[in-house]
Amino acid sequence: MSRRLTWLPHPWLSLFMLLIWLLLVNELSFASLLSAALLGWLIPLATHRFWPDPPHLRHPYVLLRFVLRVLGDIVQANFEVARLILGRSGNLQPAFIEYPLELRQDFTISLLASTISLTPGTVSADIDQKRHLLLIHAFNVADEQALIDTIKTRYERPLQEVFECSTT
Amino acid sequence: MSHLPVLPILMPMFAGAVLLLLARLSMTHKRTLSLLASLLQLPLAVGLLVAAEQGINVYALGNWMPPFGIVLVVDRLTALMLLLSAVLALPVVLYASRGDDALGPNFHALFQFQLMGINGAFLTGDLFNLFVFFEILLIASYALLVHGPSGARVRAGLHYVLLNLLGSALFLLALGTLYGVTGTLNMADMALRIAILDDNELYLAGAAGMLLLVVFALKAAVFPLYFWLPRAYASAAAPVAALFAIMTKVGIYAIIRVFTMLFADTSGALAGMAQVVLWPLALLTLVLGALGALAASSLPGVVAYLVVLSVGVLLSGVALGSEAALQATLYYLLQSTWVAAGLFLFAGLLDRARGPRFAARLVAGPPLAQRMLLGSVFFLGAIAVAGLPPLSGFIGKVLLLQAAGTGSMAAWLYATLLGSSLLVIVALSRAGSTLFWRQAGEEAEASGEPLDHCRLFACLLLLASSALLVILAAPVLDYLMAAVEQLANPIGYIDAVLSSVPQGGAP
Amino acid sequence: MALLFALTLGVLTTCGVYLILRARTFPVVMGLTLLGYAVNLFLFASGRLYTGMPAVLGQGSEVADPLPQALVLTAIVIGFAMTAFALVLALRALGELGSDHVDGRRDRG
Amino acid sequence: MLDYVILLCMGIMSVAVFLTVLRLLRGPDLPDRILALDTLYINAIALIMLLGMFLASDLFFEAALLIAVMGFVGTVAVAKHLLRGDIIE
Amino acid sequence: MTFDWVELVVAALLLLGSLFALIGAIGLFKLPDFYMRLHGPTKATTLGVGALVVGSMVFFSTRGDGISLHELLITLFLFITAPVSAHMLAKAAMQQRLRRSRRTRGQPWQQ
Amino acid sequence: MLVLLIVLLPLLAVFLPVMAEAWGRNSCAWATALAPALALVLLLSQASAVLSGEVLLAHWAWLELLGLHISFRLDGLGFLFALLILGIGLLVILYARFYLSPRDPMGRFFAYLLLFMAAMLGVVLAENLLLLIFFWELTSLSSFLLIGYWSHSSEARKGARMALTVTGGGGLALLAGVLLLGHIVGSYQLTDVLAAGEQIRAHALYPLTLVLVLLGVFSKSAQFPLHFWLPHAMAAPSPISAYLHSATMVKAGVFLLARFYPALADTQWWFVLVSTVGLLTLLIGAITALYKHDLKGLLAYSTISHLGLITLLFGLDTRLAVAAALFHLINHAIFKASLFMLAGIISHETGTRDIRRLNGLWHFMPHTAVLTMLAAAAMAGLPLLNGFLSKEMLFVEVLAQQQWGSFSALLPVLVLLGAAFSVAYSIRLVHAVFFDGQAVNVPRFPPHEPPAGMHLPVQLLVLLCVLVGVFPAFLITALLHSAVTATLGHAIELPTLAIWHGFNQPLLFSVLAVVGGGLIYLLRKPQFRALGRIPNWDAKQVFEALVQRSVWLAARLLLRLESGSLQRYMAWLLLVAILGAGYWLLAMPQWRGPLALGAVDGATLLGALILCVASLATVRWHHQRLVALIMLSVVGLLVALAFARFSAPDLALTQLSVEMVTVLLLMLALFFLPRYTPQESSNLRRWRDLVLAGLAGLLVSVLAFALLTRPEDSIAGFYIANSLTGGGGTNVVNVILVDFRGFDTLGEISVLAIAGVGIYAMIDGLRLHVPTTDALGRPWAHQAHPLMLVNLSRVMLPLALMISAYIFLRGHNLPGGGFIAGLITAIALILQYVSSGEEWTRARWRVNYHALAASGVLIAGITGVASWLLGYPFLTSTFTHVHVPLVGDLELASAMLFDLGVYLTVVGATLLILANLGKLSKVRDDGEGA
Ligand code: NA
Ligand code: NA
Repeated sequence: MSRRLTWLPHPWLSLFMLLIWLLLVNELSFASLLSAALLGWLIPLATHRFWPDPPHLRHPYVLLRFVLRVLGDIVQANFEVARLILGRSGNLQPAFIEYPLELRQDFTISLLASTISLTPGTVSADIDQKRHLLLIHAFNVADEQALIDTIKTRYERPLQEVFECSTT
Repeated sequence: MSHLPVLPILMPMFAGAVLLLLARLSMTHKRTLSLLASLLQLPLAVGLLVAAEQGINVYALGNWMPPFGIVLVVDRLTALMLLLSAVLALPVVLYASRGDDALGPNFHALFQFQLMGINGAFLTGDLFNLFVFFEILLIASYALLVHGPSGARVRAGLHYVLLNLLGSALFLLALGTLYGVTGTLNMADMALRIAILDDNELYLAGAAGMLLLVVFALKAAVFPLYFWLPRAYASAAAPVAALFAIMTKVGIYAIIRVFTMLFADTSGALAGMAQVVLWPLALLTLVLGALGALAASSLPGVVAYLVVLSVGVLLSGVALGSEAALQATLYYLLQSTWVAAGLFLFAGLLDRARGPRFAARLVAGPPLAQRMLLGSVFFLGAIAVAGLPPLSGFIGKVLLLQAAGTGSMAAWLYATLLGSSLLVIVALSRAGSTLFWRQAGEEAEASGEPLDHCRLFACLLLLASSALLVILAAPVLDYLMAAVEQLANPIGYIDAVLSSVPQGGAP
Repeated sequence: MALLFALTLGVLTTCGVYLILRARTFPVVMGLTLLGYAVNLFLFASGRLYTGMPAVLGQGSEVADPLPQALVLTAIVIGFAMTAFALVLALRALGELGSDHVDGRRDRG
Repeated sequence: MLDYVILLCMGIMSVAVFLTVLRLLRGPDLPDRILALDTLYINAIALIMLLGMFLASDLFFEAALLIAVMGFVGTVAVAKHLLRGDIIE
Repeated sequence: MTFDWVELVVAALLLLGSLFALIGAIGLFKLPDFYMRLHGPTKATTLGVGALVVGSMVFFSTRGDGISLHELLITLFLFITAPVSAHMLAKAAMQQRLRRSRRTRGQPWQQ
Repeated sequence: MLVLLIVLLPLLAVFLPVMAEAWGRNSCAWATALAPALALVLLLSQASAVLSGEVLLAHWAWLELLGLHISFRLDGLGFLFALLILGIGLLVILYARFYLSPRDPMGRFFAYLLLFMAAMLGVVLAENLLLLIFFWELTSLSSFLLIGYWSHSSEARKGARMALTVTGGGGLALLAGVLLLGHIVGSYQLTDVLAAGEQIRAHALYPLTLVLVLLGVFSKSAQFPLHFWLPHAMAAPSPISAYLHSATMVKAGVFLLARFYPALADTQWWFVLVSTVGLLTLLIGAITALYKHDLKGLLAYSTISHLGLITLLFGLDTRLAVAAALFHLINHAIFKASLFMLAGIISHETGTRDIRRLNGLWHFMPHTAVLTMLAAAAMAGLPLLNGFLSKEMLFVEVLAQQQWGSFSALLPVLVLLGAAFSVAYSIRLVHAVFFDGQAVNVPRFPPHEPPAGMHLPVQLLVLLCVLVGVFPAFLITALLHSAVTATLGHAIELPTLAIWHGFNQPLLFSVLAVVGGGLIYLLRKPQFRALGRIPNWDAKQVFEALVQRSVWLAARLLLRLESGSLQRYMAWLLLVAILGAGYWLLAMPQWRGPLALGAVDGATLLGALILCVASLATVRWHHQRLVALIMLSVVGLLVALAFARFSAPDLALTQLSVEMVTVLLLMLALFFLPRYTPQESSNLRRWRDLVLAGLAGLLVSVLAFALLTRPEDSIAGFYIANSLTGGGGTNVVNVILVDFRGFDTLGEISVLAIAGVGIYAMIDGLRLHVPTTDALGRPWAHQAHPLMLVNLSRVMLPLALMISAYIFLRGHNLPGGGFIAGLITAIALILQYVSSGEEWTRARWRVNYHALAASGVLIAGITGVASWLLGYPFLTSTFTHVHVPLVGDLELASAMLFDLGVYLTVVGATLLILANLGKLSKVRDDGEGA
């Protein structure tokens, strides 16, 4: 656990906060930028002790691409689930699926689980860190392995690339 | 300008906050600070008393003029009540500082906040602000009531707290109605506006007035709303119970203040609405207080019922309504508060002297090391509280009976007041002879603490007030008459409040 | 609207009061919370009801009565403090008296 | 035109709220009710935003934001309570 | 007539959002077991509120008081929190050993 | 001044004996005697003036309003009584010096005695009636202490309490009577009252006044049926019996008869009441006395009888009867005091007071025997002794009275019977004790004569009996004359007091009495046997039983009222509120005001419905607490929405945050509390509650409806107009909170801080059982901190803080402010506690919440005080606009600082409450931290 006390403990977080502030005040002026910078610096400083091992953002660009992909998936799958919900529920094939995790860092695992939950049709129901398993409840799944593969390629690998050193 | 009026609120507030801020301070330092803050209340109260002689002192907080801002108003009655609390507080802190304050954390901070609430309730001229100060004094009293470990305390505290929470809800209902009808919160302004309401609105205000009366009556502990009090007071730690002696008086003060101003003669059909209701209830309270004192099984229990009784006496005076009756009420209020507090402290003293096995229960106890001394102090307190000569209770009682005149109300008052006095004499002589004359068998070993002279001194300070009130009766009664005349003439108060002008330029 | 508001307050009050009259601390505290909602809404309504005119200057020509709002805000916070106290006191009673009965009565058996 | 659309949307949301409340009342289990409550929070956000647009007022944004925060905290706390009893360990 | 065009977009977004919220509620109401009901709101409302948020952004940004993006924060918040809520609820359900639809394959975990 | 001194001297000297006790018993007695001796000298120095009919007044105005003044009068009546009080008092002091055993604390005894003496003097010398009451009650109190002097004895304690109850109660009646007198006359000065006799007797309140005064008189003078306390007061040491219960205190009652004679007497009421009670007392006392086996009991009943005699004489309501009464009063004081002292000597020397164990003491105590015989003879009314003279006068008056109509002849016969019994018990006193066999039963054998100091006062008194009996005219006439004059208010011709008036009817009666008494005594054995069969009910036991019964009844009544049931207390409170407010609402001509009801839109209707349904659901499921809690949060959410709907965004924000904190709190508590509420209330109670709740709901509905349909006319306009110019903010609600009514807010954050402190104090040391399974009996999940929750809630912290800062900073101008910001901060931190645990969070967030809350209050307070520096009242706000280059206009308002105080308090107090409550589960049942 690194407990550096630097003047800028989490630069990415600070940037993030700066953006948030600008969103909050809903205006872009020198004054708001100044206060955004101030708070973006102060708040991470004040809360850095709550981040014992911050995630290291390695490839911001990959992250951006990942986010856009997830957003697209959300929209697309939403319609699909909507159709399922409105249709006859007797034909649905729900399932609990154990997904083998390759990720090892807590934060990244959480991100993956979130992503899975955000994309329609799947919910991360539980995480087993010892066995490196993620329990997923799928709304309607015919082929479990296909789902696992999709998640692996579309979400887990990119996340690994962004935040963790590739273990392979 | 003089900031005197706001100090009785600010001083305990700052003291309380500093006591919290410096929580790691040694107990000695905390005690010193608390004692100092309480001591300072005295010159402050005297100063305000002197100032009140010059006229009504209005302090507009934030320099916002009434009816828009909150005002503190010091008339003679308020100054008197402040003195009442200041004189009460000092001995109680002194007593508590001898060990009772260490039974739980933050006693002194809570105590100071409690004073803040009490003084604020006396000072404020704004109805919602009165609510706020009621809440301050209540929350502090909740905490103080359960100060120190005891199952009985918690049980009584639960009742006290939950009932008062319901009471607070009723207060807000009343406030909402009054604001909805009159569109103001300043009491002086509200009085003017109530006077010009149409029938429908007037009766709405009447409903709100009744709710207020119920809330104040709950604080004042009137039948059938006093049931929580005996257990609560009897189980509280001695200094807490002593401080609580003033709590019922806050309710009575509020009744006097609100109903002599908002629902005065100018309020048409509402004039005298409280008095009609209070009269039978006050008499019932009086009688039940006396019966309770007779039936109680411990000294704090007896004193707690005597507090109930005093409420009955005071409210019967309020219900009589005449200037003489109010004067008698105020005199009785002073003495009954201090004496009851003194007796609560005494009960604590005795509790310690007799040890945990016997405590202050009314059973034969172990031989007391200082039996004569303790017995004499009790005797004094008993005389004072039973209204026997030569102490102040007697004067208060006679004043009230005289004020009752000779009508049917007088007949009721004579019968109940004197009959209750007899019951009290029986109760106190029973208590006294059991506590100081009877002794448990040889096997009863003395397990009590030696007498603490500082505690005794605190207790005597309060009881001595009864004698002082007799010696100074003439000037005190003069002052009270002036205070009552001020009350009887709400226009003077209203004028003083509404004609206040901003300080300096525009803020 | 006046009638609807008044009736709703009535129901809210009735429910709160009924719970206040229960024998266990938890329902009583819930009842006080419900009653608190009713009372706060009532106090709020003493400034009458306005639609779409918050008491913020520069947003419209007319604004709602801000005073009851300020009072309710104070009342909400005080109510919270009181509820919290009552609740912890109930816990203390549970600890010292071994029961969550409002009278500290021990459960049979 | 937009006003009517907003009103229509509010109507749709009302139906959603109604269904959610039915689930809330029906349960049958605690997680169902909590889920319904969570959904109610989300629906409330939607309604508040619609109201803001209907009144063309920006003053409702904070309320919506806060509902999002509070809904989350509430749901998590109740779920934790079900899981462990003790929400602060 | 750009204004009308904007109104049209806003209207479409609002309707989309509301309908998805409704669908979520329908799912919540009619699906047979808890785990399946869990999918309804946590999915549909993300898009539901998401669409509303975008609608609102467009709505306020075209009012002349400058661009309004702060509604985005609501969606951001929901995206961060909704998976956690669902996760916690799922765990709670598993701890409570809620009944699940007979068609469900696989097993929930012991808590 | 001098009269005042007479009263004041013993009073001031009260502490002398206590202080002198250290120097030995003699010094103590001397110190005690000093003040009465001085007072006696002062009194005698005025003798010539008083005896010549002068009335000395001393007046200091005190409480004009009350009518209470320090006002004394010394006239013949007062002089007579003061003389008795001081004279016999000095003898008693001498006697007591030798009577008290070394074990008895003498200083205390004499102190009480002096106190009593002063009180007695006050009673007889008071000119102001309220002052008289003052001293009257003081005699009751001091006699309580004296009777209970031997407090180890149960007899003494009970006797003291009974005496206090009866005489104190009588004092209260007297007080009422005096107040009525004062009301009738308009003054409490005796001079005025006595002069207003006609007015008083003509007043409608006269009968009531008389009865009340007489109650005081009869209780103090032990008249039937209030006589029962006196025999039990005999538990007191003998000097006290001699002093209080024969010479002085019991005479206070008859003193009042004399004092009020001109004001109250001379009516049929007076005659019937006073003479009947007197006669009954005379008879009952005399007859009972004979059968008492206790020496002092016999004397006590004899005293009752003689007091009855005096009362009877006052009741006969003739001037000569009054003279006779006063004369007998003097005589009785002298012989009865000596007899009590003798009784004390006998019991002191023999160790018993039981007449049946005392026999043949003549051989051992001849001196005592002679004294006793003389005093008893005086009591029996034998010639050459003082008792004879006054009894003769009694017979004269009794035979002369005609007011009883055809029953008038009965009176002399009854009085004769009483006189005969008086003779009989006097004989018994002498014969049974000093003769009648050998002294074989006495506990202390052989008995001796007492020390001379104990005999001396008796000798002096007995000598007086003889002297008065032989030379009445020389010794007593002047004194009696002045006393009678003072009593009646005018001088009368007294009959010559002489030993021999020739053979007449009264003499015949005297002879008959002596003969009859002898016969009664001779025939005593069968009487005793007959009496032995009658169950002997002891007044003390009856009184005790009465008190016990009253206590029991009071306790039962109170137990019914104060049942200790909160549900009933709550119901009372609600009922009173509903009745009170309902009364005025029902009186309203019209609930509905002039305004239109206003249209209802669908969403609002749905909201209202859900609000109602959710609150009903809370009630419906209140037995399943968690379900109810969920329903409650629905209500909270809808309330927040209602605020938003009706233009109160600040309230909506506050409500949302507070509701969340409340739910967290309830859940924290629910962990320890039972998860289900048992079904306890009976159907009846549920219905009662439902009715009460329904009525309460109706009340609120009607109030709200009445308000909402009426136009508003409020001070709100001022705030809206001045918010920006005066308070520097556009969010009027916030400006009210931090500026216009900032004082409320200061109070409110104080409440929050106090609540935090109080809760902390309650949690401190609390041990609770920690449940190990959930409501369904299943073990808890093993994972305490789910990974996702931990990681994502960390993201929430800075985000929430950001929002918090935003809400805080904009609050003055837009919805928000310190409160809401504080709550958001607190909730964000609590989320850390929830997700990662208490220890984890505490390790990263070392803040003393006490100090945080306190500093908030301090900052807000200091901000307020700062305005003093500028000469403005507390909390006067100020704001200014600063132009910062590039940034633009910046508003700096003191209100912001105040709001910061609010923010800190809210954060501090909320966390103080929640975090500490969270910690509670760490304290295991056995007291070990987990
Ligand atoms: Na004998
Ligand atoms: Na915990």
